[in-house]
Amino acid sequence: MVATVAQCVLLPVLGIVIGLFFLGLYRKIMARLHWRYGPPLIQPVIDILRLFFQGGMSHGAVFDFGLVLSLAGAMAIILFIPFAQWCPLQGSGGMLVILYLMLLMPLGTALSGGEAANPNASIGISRKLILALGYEVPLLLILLSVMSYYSTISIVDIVRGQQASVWALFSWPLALPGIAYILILPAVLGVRPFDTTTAPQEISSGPLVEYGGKYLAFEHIIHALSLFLGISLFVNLFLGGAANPIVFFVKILVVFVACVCINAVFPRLRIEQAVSYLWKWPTAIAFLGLVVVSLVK
Amino acid sequence: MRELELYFGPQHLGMVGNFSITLKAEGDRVLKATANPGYLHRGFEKLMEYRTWIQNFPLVCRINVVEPDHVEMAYAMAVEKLAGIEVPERAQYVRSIYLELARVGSHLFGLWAYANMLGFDTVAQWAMYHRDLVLDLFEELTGGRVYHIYIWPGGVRRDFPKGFKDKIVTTLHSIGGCVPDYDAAFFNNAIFHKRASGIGKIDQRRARELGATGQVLRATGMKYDVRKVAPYAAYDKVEWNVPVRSDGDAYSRIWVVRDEMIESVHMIFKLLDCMPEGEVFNKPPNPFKWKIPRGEAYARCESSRGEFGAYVVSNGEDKPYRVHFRTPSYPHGLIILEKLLENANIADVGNTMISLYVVAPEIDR
Amino acid sequence: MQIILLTSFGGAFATYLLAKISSRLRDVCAVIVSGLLVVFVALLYNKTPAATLIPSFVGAPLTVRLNMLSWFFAIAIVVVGFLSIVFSFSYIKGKERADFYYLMMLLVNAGMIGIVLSADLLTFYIFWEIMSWGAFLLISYNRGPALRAGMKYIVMSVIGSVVMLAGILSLYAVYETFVFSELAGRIASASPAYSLACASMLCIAFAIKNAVVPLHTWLPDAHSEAPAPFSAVLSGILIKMGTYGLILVLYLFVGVKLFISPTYVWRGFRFVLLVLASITILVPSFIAVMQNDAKKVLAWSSIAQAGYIILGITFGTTLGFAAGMFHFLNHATFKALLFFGIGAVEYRTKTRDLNSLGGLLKRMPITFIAVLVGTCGLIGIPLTNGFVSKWLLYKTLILEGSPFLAFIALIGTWGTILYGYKLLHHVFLGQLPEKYKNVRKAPASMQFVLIILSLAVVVLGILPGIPLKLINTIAVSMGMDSMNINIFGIASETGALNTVNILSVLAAAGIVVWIILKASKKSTRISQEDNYAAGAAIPAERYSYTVDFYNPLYRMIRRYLRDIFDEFYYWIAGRVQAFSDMVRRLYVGDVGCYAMYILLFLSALILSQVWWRVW
Amino acid sequence: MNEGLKEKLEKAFPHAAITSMRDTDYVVTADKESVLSLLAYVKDAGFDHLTLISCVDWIDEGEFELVYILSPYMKDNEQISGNEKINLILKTRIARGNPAFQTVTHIFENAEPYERELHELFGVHFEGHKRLIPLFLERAYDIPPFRKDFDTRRYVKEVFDNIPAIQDIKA
Amino acid sequence: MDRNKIGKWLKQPAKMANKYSLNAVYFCTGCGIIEIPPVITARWDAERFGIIPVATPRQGNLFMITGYVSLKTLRAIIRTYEQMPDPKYTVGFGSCPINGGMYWDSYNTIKHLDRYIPVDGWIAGCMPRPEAVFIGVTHLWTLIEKDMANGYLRYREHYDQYRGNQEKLLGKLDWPPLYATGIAQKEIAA
Repeated sequence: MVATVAQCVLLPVLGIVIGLFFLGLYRKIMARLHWRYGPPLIQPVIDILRLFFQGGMSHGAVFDFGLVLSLAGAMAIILFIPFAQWCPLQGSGGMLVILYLMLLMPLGTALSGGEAANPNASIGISRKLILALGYEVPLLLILLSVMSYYSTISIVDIVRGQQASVWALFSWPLALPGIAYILILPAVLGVRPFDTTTAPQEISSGPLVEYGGKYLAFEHIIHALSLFLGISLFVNLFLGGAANPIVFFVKILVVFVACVCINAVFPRLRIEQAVSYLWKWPTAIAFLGLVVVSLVK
Repeated sequence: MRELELYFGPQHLGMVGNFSITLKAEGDRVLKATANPGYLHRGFEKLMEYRTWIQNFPLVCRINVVEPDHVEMAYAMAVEKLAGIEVPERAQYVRSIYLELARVGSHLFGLWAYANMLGFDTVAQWAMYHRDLVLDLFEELTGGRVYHIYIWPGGVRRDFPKGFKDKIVTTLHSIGGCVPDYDAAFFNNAIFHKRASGIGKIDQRRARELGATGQVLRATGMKYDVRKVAPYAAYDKVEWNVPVRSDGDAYSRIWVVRDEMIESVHMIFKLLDCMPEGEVFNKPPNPFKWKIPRGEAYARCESSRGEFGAYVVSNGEDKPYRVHFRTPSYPHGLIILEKLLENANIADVGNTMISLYVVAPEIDR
Repeated sequence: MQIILLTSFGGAFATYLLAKISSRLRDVCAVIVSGLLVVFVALLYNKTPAATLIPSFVGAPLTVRLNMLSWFFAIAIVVVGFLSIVFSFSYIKGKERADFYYLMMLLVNAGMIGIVLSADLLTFYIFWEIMSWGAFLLISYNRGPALRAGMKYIVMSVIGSVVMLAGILSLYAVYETFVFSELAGRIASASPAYSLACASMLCIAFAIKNAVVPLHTWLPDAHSEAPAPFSAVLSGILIKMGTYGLILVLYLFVGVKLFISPTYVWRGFRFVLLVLASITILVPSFIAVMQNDAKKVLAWSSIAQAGYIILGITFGTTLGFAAGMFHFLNHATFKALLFFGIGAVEYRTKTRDLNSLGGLLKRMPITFIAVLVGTCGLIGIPLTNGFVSKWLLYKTLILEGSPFLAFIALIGTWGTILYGYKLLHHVFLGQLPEKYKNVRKAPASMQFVLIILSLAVVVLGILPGIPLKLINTIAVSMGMDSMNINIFGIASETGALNTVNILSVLAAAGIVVWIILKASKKSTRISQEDNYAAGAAIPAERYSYTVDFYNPLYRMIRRYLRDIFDEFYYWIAGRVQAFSDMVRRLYVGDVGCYAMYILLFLSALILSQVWWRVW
Repeated sequence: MNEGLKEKLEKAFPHAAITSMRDTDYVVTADKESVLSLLAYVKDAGFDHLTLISCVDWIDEGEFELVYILSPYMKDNEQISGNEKINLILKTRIARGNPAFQTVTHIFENAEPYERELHELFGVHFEGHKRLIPLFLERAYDIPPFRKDFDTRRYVKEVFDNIPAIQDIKA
Repeated sequence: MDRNKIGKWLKQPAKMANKYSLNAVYFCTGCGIIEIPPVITARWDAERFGIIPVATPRQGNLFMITGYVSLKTLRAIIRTYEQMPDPKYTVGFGSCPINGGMYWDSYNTIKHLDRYIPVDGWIAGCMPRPEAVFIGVTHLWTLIEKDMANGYLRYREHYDQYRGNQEKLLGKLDWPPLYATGIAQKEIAA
């Protein structure tokens, strides 16, 4: 019991720390690819600290509530996704709860951005929801094939199943969904070329347009957490999770760095182009994967 | 039905320069776009009437921040025409080299802007770095990084310093060495092609009607370049090509820019090879007492955005009576942009604008 | 039980009579009647009385009975009925023909209670017709376009009734009884082909009422044109009478064992139903995304949600049945809530055009919260009841090896998210138009209804064990396996659900974040007009992104989402009209003629059934 | 063709005075009635690029001089005919008091912003122009600022120097 | 990070965070903007010091007025400045905002920027080189350290004067006053 509570407290903190580290690393790696030195690794922390000291402007109660909902949702999901062997809430609904809790992040931001009544934010939210629909199609196929293959809706069981044999990415019928997941991973994380949601040069950073001060700091933390969550979900589902935290950290780090390198060599897609890409090859591969899995089972 | 009115600029990350476009939109489709210039209006042409002929040089170069050199050139040519000053032959070569360097720098800046607009930071940063190398050359030659005030009526202020030729060659070689990288990362990038092709498409007939010049016109297939059709400086002394493409969309325009940059570099090498020795400056009389006979002149040159002209009227005083600049961004930014943005997507507004190479201070003056 | 029926029918007419005296008396009477019904039904919990209403009606007795299944439906009917009557107070005040409106509301209510109470097919059919025609009168209450919607509804409804009547009479001709329990016993021995034919006939009627694609076309118009309180009843309860009928047919007549048996015939039948249900989920969800009328969005959403219910019920496992039943209850709560909420907005602003509304959050906060809760339930956000039922559904679909159905259901949920947010954004968020600056809060009676239903959505979401226990009893009584239920969800080896964990985690995280938000430097409160507009003052009235909200998506999917069935039916209607025109040259066209055609058609059908006996 | 154009112009517009300043600049001075037909004529004759519309304020003579500068585009995509280097400067004078002139937007579409600019900076009204709304300026000026009688230095003194510096009350 | 800064971080986290996270609002007010891209890109890399451009005024705390300010731009500048959350710092970049620079006799550019919005620091030059920007930033750091970069407080304190000057030049502004001013209150009372 004490251990569970301790995990419940520690894991979100750990998630935020790792997420912020990722943000810093992201800026550093990008800087190196740009031929420059780059900011210090703790720059995101400094930024967030500064934003907390900056107050900010609120548009109303829902403006606050949406952000709280979003961040609370993000923090809650961490407890459902195994971090190595730690998964305090494994018996509370499994993957399906994760899928639905993941809705809280965009929905909270959308409520908050909607209250701000800025068309730039509304356009960003509309793009975010469309993009989410775009990647949900292959993503759901992928998740369903994994769940059908292991005949469980519990993510812990999936990890256990992989640790008993091989990583799902390298096992025969699940290799197809694994490849599809790799193809859509940048879209799930919302990094370039799929960062149409916040495209600062087009719609002034979209949903973030009215956020300043602590609200923007919250948004940064949510962004950090969503990076962490998206990657740990992938690692758990396809790279076999991990038996101890350090291995797990190394795995998510490797996946993240690969994503950043993709990020650096692409310009931003338009939203229709992004969705039509997502509905073409990744969906086809994921669909094939699901067909194969249901035939094999 | 509720209307949506969006402001693209002036305070907008996608806006290069202080310029604003008001968009009337329905959904993410632009119904009507209205260019809203004037954020940079200083009344140059009025101010010039209060200053002597030479005093105006520091002023005119501020008309186009990205490549002030072509403004200087146009004004100097007009003054030379009015006053009947001859320019030494070496000065013509120096001017050509200098203007081509400015063109390379300006195109690299444009590349930065375009890549940045598409969120392509990596290429944007490379381009800005390379532009800085070009600016270093200017700094050594003229002492100024951005505003050079190098071309004067009667030639250029000073000759190339010692070893400058080699420096130009090494710098340009080091930039040219990265062209394959640029091609692989940017110009041949599939996503860039997706984003840029078909955007802001204009056909040649329409481009002519609306007074387009520069790469907007050349991207529709016409080899119209003032350097070629009405040669000035030393442009008729060497062989060079006018790069064109035929589609007339943003993708073609950026490719024309790329080809032009490479062509400029080759031209600089050729000019450096056959540069004659001699004087570079026919000194005009005391600038503070210099009176130019009554008359008027129109001179034009090809800036990196298109045709740049200066119309100068003198009434025999030591100050110009009236100066009016014809800037390429003027028709591009005020008419063509508005026409191209009709029925465009909101995501493509900045894309279209930057592919037209609009520089706001040129419009406002 | 007779008291319930007496109260409901008698109350309806009593209200109508009292209305002639005073309108206040009418309101009070209506509330008392519907309130009494709630009490009566609640009192009958876990009792199984049976009675005969009329010993012999055209040769057969009209009987009623109550069991857990009917009680489950009945309590939903009376509660939503009661709330809709309360909501009607302010909504209908000052409109013409209000007396008639109340009469019909109560009559439809009574009809539905009769349906779930009836113990034989004849009674069922009689109450079914009362409900159908009452609904027709209410749908066309507003006249104008409503009349057209009502016509569309009644034409399809009559076709359904006729098909059902044919099925009933066929059954009677073969087995010589109308009573469910007797029929269920006898039909088990029938040939699969015959029972399949009867089941399909009845199912067509129920599918029309339940608006299963391709028989859904009456619903979008009818829902959007009906008065808001009735829309809530229509969507939440009335169309679910089809579901009730479906359960009767599939689980009582056919028998659950037979239904999910590996028999070739029934497997095919089940497969067809599952495919129809998944189409019903998928296509209307995305058609709803494209609507610009608030009630049309909800109407299409009703079709899609009915698809979830049918998917669960026809899937046939215990979890699937539980998911379907629970989702029925949930849909009755949150869809009624949404219709009431939008009705309140319509009542205050006199419009339901999404493109012209906006920013009402500041003016109607309670309504906003209600609609927010309703939308969350609709989407299935954890801690609302919609989540639990969908969770059950997905779980059984995945574990029983139907991932494609699960995929379609999940994608339908994404459609739900898109239109749910669109609804919230266009009505309550965004910029407040000038002409709604002075909109007042919803009236107290409306707010009461909204609060009750919002609470129901949340409470059922946090304590799903309450209805699930009930459903478990029903399932067991129908011969299905029992589920392992506790008050906070489901415990099982293959994936448990525990809402209290989710609640506590979310609440704790929320509180921590809220404290951080409030403890850090205080923020300045600014108005909507102080908005970033690239350095300019915002253009009043023109700084709102509402029109074509999902334009990029529309462009991609629009051409696939035409309502081809609607067009097809209109085409048929056109042909029929042309044919009647042709016929009219022979007959002098008057109403009697058409009545005669219908009679002829009916008798032909019945005769053919009676003649062949075994199909 | 150069000489041919001159002769043709002289034949078609006997009132227009045609001088060639240098070998590339032709100056045609016409009265204001024949400007529109002249523009249409030279457009057909190949000068289809309206480079610039300018205005000179000859305050001593009480006249505005409108200047249309035209040059030809290339006839086809590849070949340079030699004509392209010619600038045709077409000038006409209008009265300074209550200045008005016909718009040329129906002949050259790109004349629109130029005329807007001249309307704003010189106060020349162009009849038939569809969008004579402000282009650059934020403040309304009594005298359009580009006229010779508008003294910008005096204006600066009057307006900007009259804005007080912020006084620190506490100090 | 420097070791002896740790003490400062612990003592005055707000000040230090403000110093090392200057997010500049991207606004090309004049020709000075031409030197901003080099500053923030590979050659000079201002991100080393935490300086990055941000999209909207809400997100930033550093406002660089890059170059001369025409009347039309002044309106946008005031609007943008007022939308930034406190604390915010303004830096006048180039000679022109200081006293008009070479446009001292232009009828359309303002001459003294600090009469319309408060300015915390100036970077002189036409135009200042990228190195000068860094010197300006380090100077701003010193000012923040010594609590002298208090333009946003001055703006609040003398808001009626600022607003008066703005309205004197631009006529009526399209947005309501940011703070309740003495003048505004008097007007309401009258």
